[in-house]
Amino acid sequence: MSRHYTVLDPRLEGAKKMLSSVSRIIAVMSSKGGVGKTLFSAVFASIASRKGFRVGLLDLDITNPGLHVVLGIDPLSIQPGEEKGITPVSISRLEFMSTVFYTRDNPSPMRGTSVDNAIREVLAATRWSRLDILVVDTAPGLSDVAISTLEYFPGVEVVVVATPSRLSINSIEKLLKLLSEMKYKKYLVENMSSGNLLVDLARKYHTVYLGSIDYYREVEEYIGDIEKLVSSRFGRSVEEIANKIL
Amino acid sequence: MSRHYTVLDPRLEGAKKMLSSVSRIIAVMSSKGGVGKTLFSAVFASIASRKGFRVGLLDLDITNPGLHVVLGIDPLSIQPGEEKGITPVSISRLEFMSTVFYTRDNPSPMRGTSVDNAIREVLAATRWSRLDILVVDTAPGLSDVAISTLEYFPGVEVVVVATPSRLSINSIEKLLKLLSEMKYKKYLVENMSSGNLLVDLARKYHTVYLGSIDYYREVEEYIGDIEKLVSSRFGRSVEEIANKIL
Amino acid sequence: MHEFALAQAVVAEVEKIVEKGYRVEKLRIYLGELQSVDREVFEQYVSMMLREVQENVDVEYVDEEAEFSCRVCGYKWSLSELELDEDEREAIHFLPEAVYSYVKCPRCSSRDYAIERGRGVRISIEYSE
Amino acid sequence: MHEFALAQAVVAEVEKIVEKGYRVEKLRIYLGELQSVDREVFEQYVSMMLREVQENVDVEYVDEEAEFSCRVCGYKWSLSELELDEDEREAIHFLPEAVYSYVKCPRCSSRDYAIERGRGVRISIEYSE
Ligand SMILES: Nc1ncnc2c1ncn2[C@@H]1O[C@H](COP(=O)(O)OP(=O)(O)O)[C@@H](O)[C@H]1O
Ligand SMILES: Nc1ncnc2c1ncn2[C@@H]1O[C@H](COP(=O)(O)OP(=O)(O)O)[C@@H](O)[C@H]1O
Ligand SMILES: [Mg+2]
Ligand SMILES: [Mg+2]
Ligand SMILES: [Mg+2]
Ligand SMILES: [Mg+2]
Ligand code: NI
Ligand code: NI
Ligand SMILES: [Zn+2]
Ligand SMILES: [Zn+2]
Repeated sequence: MSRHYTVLDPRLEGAKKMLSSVSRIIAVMSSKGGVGKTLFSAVFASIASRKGFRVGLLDLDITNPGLHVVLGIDPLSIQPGEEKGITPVSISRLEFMSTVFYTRDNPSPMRGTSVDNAIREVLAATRWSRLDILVVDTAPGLSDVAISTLEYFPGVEVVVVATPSRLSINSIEKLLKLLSEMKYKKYLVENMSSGNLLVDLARKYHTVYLGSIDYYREVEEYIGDIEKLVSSRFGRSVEEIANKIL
Repeated sequence: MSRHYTVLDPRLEGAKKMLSSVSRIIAVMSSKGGVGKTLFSAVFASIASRKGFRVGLLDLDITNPGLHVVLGIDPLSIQPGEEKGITPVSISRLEFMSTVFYTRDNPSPMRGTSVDNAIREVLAATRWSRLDILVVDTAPGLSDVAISTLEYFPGVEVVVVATPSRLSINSIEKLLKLLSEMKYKKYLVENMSSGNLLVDLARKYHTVYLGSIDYYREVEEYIGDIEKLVSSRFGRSVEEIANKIL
Repeated sequence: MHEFALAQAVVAEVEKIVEKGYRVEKLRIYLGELQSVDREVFEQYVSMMLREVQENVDVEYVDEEAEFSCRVCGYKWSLSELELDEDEREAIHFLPEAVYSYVKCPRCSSRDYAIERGRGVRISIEYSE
Repeated sequence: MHEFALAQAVVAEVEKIVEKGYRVEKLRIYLGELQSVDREVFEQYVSMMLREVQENVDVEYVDEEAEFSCRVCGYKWSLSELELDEDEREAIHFLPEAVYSYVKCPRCSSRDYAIERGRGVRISIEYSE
């Protein structure tokens, strides 16, 4: 009889339990910042819920959360519930969770270890209902948020958002390389573009090209009003894209 | 006689030695991604060098470096030198340093601890000439790059770049709060904007408002050609801003 | 209670080991002071869920004091040195990293500090074949 | 040689302590295998610069083997298990973290691993009043 000893962080097993009620996980990623990840995540999730899917939306851009701004939520006036875990906030037919409910929209400077800890905590503690889809918004760069997202969500599919600018392409190409070597199911959305300029880039990395979204100046006034965003021209473009993967 | 024992990472002292040849350090920061930090850093540094200042340019967006793209440098065909340390690459009257010379434009996924290690290594190893100004480009978010930048550069001044979008403002406000409590000298540049919409935001956080840069569609074709960028409308806007702090 | 989720995570780890055919001899649960879980409630959930996984697990609870250390000035401090209001404590209960939004180094005011010990729930397990 | 910069950093730490009025009794320099500094050159720079700061510092060099551990599958490995070409070695010499651009876990191909030991240059100092 041999005896073993092991020290464990129980949260990753906890996360698996919690995520077992979710059928499909879609992470919206991009190593480049400001390409529209947050806007796309919020509108994509809302559109999916309007189509009858049960949808969750999770903000993992821990040091720079933005989904609550797009959704028009004041994190001081609303809080998640508690029922065998933390229960997400219900907003506009979505289950929404963000660490901003705890940082209360204060600055939240955290080194990577703490970012990763925060992600593990949220995944282990959040009790989603039975969901068809969980949409996860992430942070730019290829650091803790991106790495943990690709590791902790079983079977995650990745929607890469990119603009056709050279700076974005140079950056996105590295993310696509990484995703290829890890065999993730991946899609490309071209944003703030008036053409289909990234079709070849997608093909090069065996990525399903989902389409292109124009730059729409009216988007800015609708930030904070998700209903208006969904029914805007931006929303209609996202819907065409959503139809291809839902 | 009492005896003491200490374990040390010598690189922060090394960094101080190396940076002692630099008169002024300007970090270009923004918790929001895609607001123009990289483009501004490159063009601002080039303009300063054209005005006769001796200027260095350092890319600290370790997992998503972009300055080499703006400068049109192929990191495979050019490498820093070695002379009592690593000597930056000379390009277009600038001394330029980036970790991309070592990652060779491959994906460089790194958790925060490694990002911080890379920053310490670069600062301790890079031997700048006698410089009037070192311009430092940083990563979005409030994680390792931002935190280390604010700690490791003695007397650093911060140029915050922001767009007037609500998502950017919500984010930037937190950075400005942090900078205020830490008493950094700080400036605000409004980018991709046709007005002066962030004057009040700057005032609220005792930040010197430096001006606004329009969205110029031609910028995209000039990426990779720093001379053209400098003499473009974008460059002329940056020059007006530069004149206020140089 | 969100303690349920934390208990569930702990028991899930035990379950993983039991499912591989081992017998868990000892489960040590370290409760970090920073998160301040409701110990009584937590213990109840753990023993309730543990029963479904394996009979007679020897569980030991260990309270772990929180310790912070500043990366800028080196100062070390404990939770008792901080004045947190009710709302802040509650936020930190749910997300210990929320501490970075409310607490600065008591000596140099930096927010760049490490939570060295006593953050949240962690465990060690002894098991045999 | 970029070894000069690394030596300069080490001696700067010694200098800081000497300037505070202490006497440095022992300087231990750990040389991480991953960065593979040119030991001979490095030693020369250190002793040359050290002389300006304090006479007769007892310096000991300790080679530290590199060890990696995978955060996904737990596998641990050493440098000898890797096949790096000349260019990659040189890049890693200048920036040990460049390893993340060239090396994956030999067992599960993950790039999420820690450099547990033997990264670069670190030191310990014993000093007295
Ligand atoms: N198709 C679009 N048309 C107009 N504005 C857009 C569009 N996509 C994104 N934006 C705007 O661009 C900025 C960056 O978008 P965001 O979703 O915050 O990007 P990320 O999350 O990738 O950093 C925001 O101000 C957003 O409102
Ligand atoms: N004033 C401007 N006019 C037009 N395009 C701009 C302007 N400023 C930035 N851009 C473009 O916006 C994108 C984001 O800029 P970038 O410098 O990469 O931002 P960051 O470094 O903050 O992520 C790039 O494609 C860049 O070329
Ligand atoms: Mg975002
Ligand atoms: Mg940038
Ligand atoms: Mg409560
Ligand atoms: Mg060489
Ligand atoms: Ni609770
Ligand atoms: Ni060398
Ligand atoms: Zn301190
Ligand atoms: Zn592995």
